[in-house]
Amino acid sequence: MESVRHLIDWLASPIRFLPLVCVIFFLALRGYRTITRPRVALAILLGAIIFYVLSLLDHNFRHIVAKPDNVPITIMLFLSGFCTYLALRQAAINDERMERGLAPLEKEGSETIFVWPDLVYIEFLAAVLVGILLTIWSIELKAPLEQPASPFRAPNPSKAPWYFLGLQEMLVYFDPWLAGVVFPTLIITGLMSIPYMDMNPRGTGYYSFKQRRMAITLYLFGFLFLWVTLITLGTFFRGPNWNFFGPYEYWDVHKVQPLVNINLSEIIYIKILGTGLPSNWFLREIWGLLFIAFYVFGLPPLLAKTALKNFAAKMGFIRYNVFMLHFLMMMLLPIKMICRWLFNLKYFVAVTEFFFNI
Amino acid sequence: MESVRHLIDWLASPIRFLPLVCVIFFLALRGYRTITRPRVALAILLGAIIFYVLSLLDHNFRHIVAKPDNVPITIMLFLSGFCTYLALRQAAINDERMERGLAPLEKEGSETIFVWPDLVYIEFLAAVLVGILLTIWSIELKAPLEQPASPFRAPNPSKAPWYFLGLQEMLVYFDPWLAGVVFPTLIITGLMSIPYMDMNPRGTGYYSFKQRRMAITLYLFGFLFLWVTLITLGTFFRGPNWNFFGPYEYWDVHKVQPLVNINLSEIIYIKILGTGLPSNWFLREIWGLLFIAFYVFGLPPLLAKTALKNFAAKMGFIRYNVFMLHFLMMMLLPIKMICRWLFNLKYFVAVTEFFFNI
Amino acid sequence: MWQKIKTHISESQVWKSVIRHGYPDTRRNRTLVVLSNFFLHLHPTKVPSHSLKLSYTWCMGGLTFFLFLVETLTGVLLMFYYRPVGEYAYNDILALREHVPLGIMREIHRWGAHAMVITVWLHMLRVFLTGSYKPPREFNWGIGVVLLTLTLLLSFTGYLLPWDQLAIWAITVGSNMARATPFVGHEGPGAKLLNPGMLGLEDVPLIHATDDARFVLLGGPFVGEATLLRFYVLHCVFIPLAAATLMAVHFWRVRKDGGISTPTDDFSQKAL
Amino acid sequence: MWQKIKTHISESQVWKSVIRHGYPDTRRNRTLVVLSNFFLHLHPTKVPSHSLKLSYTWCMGGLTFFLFLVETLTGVLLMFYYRPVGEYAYNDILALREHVPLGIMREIHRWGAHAMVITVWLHMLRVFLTGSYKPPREFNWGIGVVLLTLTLLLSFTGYLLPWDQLAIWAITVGSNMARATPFVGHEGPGAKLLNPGMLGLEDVPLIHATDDARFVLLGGPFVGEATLLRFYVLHCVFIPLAAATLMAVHFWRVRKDGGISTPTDDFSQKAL
Repeated sequence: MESVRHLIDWLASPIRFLPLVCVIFFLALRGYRTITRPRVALAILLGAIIFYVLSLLDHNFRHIVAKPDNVPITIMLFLSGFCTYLALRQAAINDERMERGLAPLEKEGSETIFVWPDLVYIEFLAAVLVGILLTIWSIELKAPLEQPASPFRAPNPSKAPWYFLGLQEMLVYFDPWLAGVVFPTLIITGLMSIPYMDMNPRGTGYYSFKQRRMAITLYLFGFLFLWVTLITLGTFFRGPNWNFFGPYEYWDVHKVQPLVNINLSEIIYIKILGTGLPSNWFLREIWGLLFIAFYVFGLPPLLAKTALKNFAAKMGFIRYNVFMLHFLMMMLLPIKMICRWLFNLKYFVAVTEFFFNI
Repeated sequence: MESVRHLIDWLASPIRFLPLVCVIFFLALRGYRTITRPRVALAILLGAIIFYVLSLLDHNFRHIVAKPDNVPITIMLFLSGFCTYLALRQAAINDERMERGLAPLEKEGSETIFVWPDLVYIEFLAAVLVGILLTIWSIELKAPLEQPASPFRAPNPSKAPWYFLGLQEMLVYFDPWLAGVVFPTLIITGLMSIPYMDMNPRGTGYYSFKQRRMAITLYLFGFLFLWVTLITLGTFFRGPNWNFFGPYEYWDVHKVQPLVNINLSEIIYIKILGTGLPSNWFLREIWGLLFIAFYVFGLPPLLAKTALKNFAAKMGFIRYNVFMLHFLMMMLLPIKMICRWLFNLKYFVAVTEFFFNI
Repeated sequence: MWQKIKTHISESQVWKSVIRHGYPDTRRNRTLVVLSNFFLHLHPTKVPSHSLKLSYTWCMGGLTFFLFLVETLTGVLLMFYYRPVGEYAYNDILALREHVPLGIMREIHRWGAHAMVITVWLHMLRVFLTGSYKPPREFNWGIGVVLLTLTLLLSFTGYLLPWDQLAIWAITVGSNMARATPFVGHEGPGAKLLNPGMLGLEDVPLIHATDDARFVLLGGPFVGEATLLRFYVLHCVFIPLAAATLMAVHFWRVRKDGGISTPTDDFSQKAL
Repeated sequence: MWQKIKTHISESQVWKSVIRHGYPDTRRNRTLVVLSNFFLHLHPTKVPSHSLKLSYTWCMGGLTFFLFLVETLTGVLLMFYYRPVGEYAYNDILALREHVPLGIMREIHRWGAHAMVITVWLHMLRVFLTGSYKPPREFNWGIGVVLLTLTLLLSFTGYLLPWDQLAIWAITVGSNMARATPFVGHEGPGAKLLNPGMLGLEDVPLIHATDDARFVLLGGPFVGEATLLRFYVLHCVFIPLAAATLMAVHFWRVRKDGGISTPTDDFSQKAL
C-alpha cells in the first residue's frame, strides 16, 4: 500500500504528471469511439471513484481535498470529465451514423414543440433541483472563514482563488507580466476570435468529432489540459513555497527544492562557448531574442510557405496571422515546460534591467 | 410697499390661501378656453415672474426660496403650471375643433414615420439638452450639507423631504396613522384604480377637457391642489414649530400660536348640551363615530339611490364602491380643513386610549 | 482609397457579424437598424408623427428614463467614495466635495434625483390628460404608479446618506409616521388589540417600539447607524433592482400596446 | 359555483388587463402566453424538440442564469448585514454566521458563485462542441467570452469581502501580477521607457508603485481598506450591472439568431 502511494506521489510530480496527462489526452481523443462506449466509460468512472474513496483514507489527501474551497474543484473535475464524455459519446454515434449516410441524431428529432409548457417545465425543474442541491451543499459545508485579515502575516502557501490557479502555476515558468497579464489577455482575445478563425462550415447544431478534428482537439487541449489540469496541479499538488507535494505527502514548510535553473544566455556563453557573459545586455541576450523573434515573427510566414501552405491560402492573410499568434503563444507554455525539464532552462530572454524576461 | 407685503402675508395664511387657490382652480377650469389664450397665459406668466423677482428683493423671501433643496420646488411649480397650460390649451383647441365636427389635432398628423432617425434624433437631443442643464445647475448650486448628524439636537422646523411635505402638512389636520399611513396607501390604490373606474371610452390619444370634464377635474384637483399646493404651503409658509409664516415674514422661533382646537365630543357635550364629557369613551365618541360611519358606509348607498343613481347603475356595484371610498377619503381633507377653520374642530373621533383619532 | 477601406471593413466577417444591415438611408435598413439593435428595439420601427411633437409628450417619460440612467451612473461613481458607516459617511461626503476631482457627481446625483421626481409626476399628468391609461393600457398605468412610488422611495432613502442634520431629521420626520401604522405600529390604532390579554390570557402587548413597523424600516428604535446601512442597501441596490425590472415591463407593455397612444376614431361630439 | 367565480374573475376588466389570453391549453393560448409575458418572451414560442434533450444542452446556459439570479438575491440580503470597512467587515461576517437567522445565505452565495464559474465553463464547452458559435452567431460567442470574464471577476472581487486571511492573501497573489503589466505596471517591461529621461529630459520615472495599474485596481499600494470598498462596489454594483446588460444582449441575440442552434443540412460525409 505504502509503495503504491509512493508511486503515485512520484508520478504526480509535474515533470511526469503533465506529460502523462498529455499522452492520455491524445490517446483518448484518438480512440474516442472506444473510450466512450458505456462499459469503458463506466469502468473509468468506477476506477476514478475507487481511487478517490481509497485516497480519502489517507490523512494528507483528505486534508487537502476536504478544504471547503477545494470541494468545487473536485466537482468541476468530475463534471468536466462527464460532460466531455457525453459530448464525445454523441459525437461517436453521430460520426458513425454519418459514415453510414444517416443524419445526426439531433436532426432526427427536429420537429418543433411549444415552449409552454414543455420547455418552461424543464427549466423550472432544473432550477428547483439545482436550488435544492445548492441548499444541501450549503447546509452540509460551511463557507471558510479564517483569521481576520492581517497584512503582516502571509500564509504559506498564498494561493489565488482556485479558478486562477492555472495562471499562478504558469508563474513557475513565466514572469508575471506574461503569466498574469499577456497570457490572460491572449486567452480572451483568442477565445473571441475562434468564430472568425474556424472556417469549417460543418458541425453546427450536432456533436461530431470527425468533421471538426482540429478545432475540437485544440479547444479541448486548451480547456482540459492547459486550464483544468493546471488548476488541479496548483490546487492539490502545490504546497508551502509553491513546492510540489504528492497527493499523499505531508505539506512540510521546510521542504527545500534546489534552484538549478539557468538562462539561455548562460547555457550558450558559459556552458557551450565557455567565454563568460558579455556585459552588454543586448549582446548577452541576442540568442534568446533571435529565437523569440523567429518564433513569433519568422515561423508564421515560413510555415505559410511550406507545411501550412494550403491552410494559409484558405485562411487569408489576416486570419492566418491572428490564428498563428494565438496558437504559438499557447504552445509557448508546453515548450517552456519541456525546456525547463530537459535543460533546466529559466529564461530564453532575461533582460532583468527592463523586467523583460521570457 | 410694506402694506402690499402685509396683505400678501395675510392672504398666505392657510385659512385664506387654500380657499383662494381652490376658487382660482375652479374658475380657471371653468374658463379654460379664455385663460389658455396665449395672450392671457403670457400675462399670467409675466405676472408670476414679476411677483417672483420683486419678492426676491425681500430678505426673508429670498432666504427661504434660495435654500438649495427648495430650488427644485420653484422649478416644479413653474413646470406644473406650464404643462397644465400646454395641456389645457390643446384641449381648448381640440374641443373647439370637435364642436365644429373636425378631428383633434393629434389625428391630423397621424401618418407614421421612421423611429430611425427621426425619433432617435429627438431623444438624443432632449437627453443632451437636459444633461447640459443639469450640469449647469450642478455647477451653480452646491448640494446642501449641514452639520454632522446628531440625534440629540433636532432642528426647528424639522421637515420631511420636499415631495412628502404635503403629507406632513396633513399632520396639522390628521393624526399620523391617517396622514402618514392610510392616506398614502389610499393615494396609491386610488391612482392604480383610475383606469378601472373611468369608463368613458373617449379621450384616448388627444387632449380634451370637454369630453372628460369629471375625470380631469378630479385628477387636477388632487394633483394641483391637494398635492402641489400643500407642498408649497409646507415648504415656503411653514416655519419653526410648524407655525405659519407669510412669505415676507421672519421665521421667529418664539412665535406662539394659541391652540384653541376642541374635539367634536366637547362641542356636543360641553358647548351644546352643557353636560360635561361622559367617562365611557364609547358613549363620549358615539356622535363622531356615527358621523364617520355614515360618511364612509352610509353615504355611498344613499347617493346610489338618489343623486348618483344613473352613475351608480352605470358603474356597477364594485366599481361604484371603490370609487366612492377613494373619493370620500380624498374629500375628508378639505372637509376637515373647513371644520377646523369654522369650528376649531380638532377631532371628529378622539379615542386617544387606542390612538384612534380622526 | 477611403471608399475601398470602408467597403473592406463593412464587408468583413467581423463587421457583418456585429451589424447586420447597411447604412440606414433606405426604408429597409431604417427598419433593420431598430429591429436588430437590442437597445433601439424598445421602440417600434415606425411611430405616428404626432408622437414626436413636444407639445404632445413633453418628453417626460423619456427624460425620466434618461435621469434614471444618469442617477445610476453618478450613483455608482459616488459609491466608490462612500462608506455607509456612522463614523465615515459624513466625512466621506465632505472629502468628496473637497478632494475628489469628480466632486460635482454628488450635485448631479442630487439635482438629478429631484428632477426625476418632477419629471415622473409630469409624465403621469401627461398620460392622464391624454387618456393614455384607458384600455388596453390599464395595467401599465398601475405599473407606472408603482414606479412613481419607487422613485419617491429611492429619493427618500437617498436623502439619509449624507448623514448630516438635514438628512437624519428629514428621515426621522418622514419615518415617524410608521410608528402609527394601524396594528403593526406601537402607536397605531389597533396595536393594543394585538394582545393575548384581550383573549383573557396574560396581558402582554405584542407590539412595542422595538418590534413594530418603524423598527423594521429603520433597523432600530430610532434613525441610527443600522438605518444608515439599511437605507444604503435599499437605495443602492434593492429599490433600483425592483424599479429596473418594472421599467422593463413598463416599456415592454407600451411597445406591445402599440407604442404611444393614438386617437381612436371615437371622438365626435355626437357620441357624447 | 366555483366555476362561476372563476369565470367572473377571468372575465373581469382587472384580470383581462393583466393577462390577455385564456388558459394555455390550446395552440393559440400556448403561443400567446409566451408572447405576452415579458419574462417568457425571452424564448421563442416554439423550439426544436432536440433542444429539450439534456444530453444536448446539459442545461448549462440556463443554470448559469439561474445561479446569477440566486447570487443576486442572496447577495442583496447579505448586503443588509455587511459594512465594507476594515473594522467591521470580518465581524459582520462572523455575526452573520452566528446570529442572523438567514446565516445560510452566505454559504449559498459562496457555493453558488463557485458553481456558476463551473456552469459557465461547461456552457462554453457545450457551445463549442456543438459548433454553435458558427455564423451567424460569431458575435454572440464574443459577448459570451466577455460574460465569462465578468463572471470570474465577480467571483474574484467577492473573494475579498470576508476580509479574512484567505481573502486578503488570495487577492494579494491575484492582483500582484498587475504590478507587472507592460508599460503601466511599475515592475512591468517597458515601464522604465515611460520616462522623460529617455528623451534627454529630466530622469524621472512616470510609473511608480503608487500610480501604476495595480494601484488603480486596489485603490492603494497594497490590499487595504481602500481595496475593500473598491472591490465591494465593483462586486455589488458595477460588474453585475455590466453583466446584466450583456446578458440581455446575449439572450436577445440567441433569440434573433433563431434560438438554440439546429443542424444544417450540410453534414454528409462526402462534403468532407
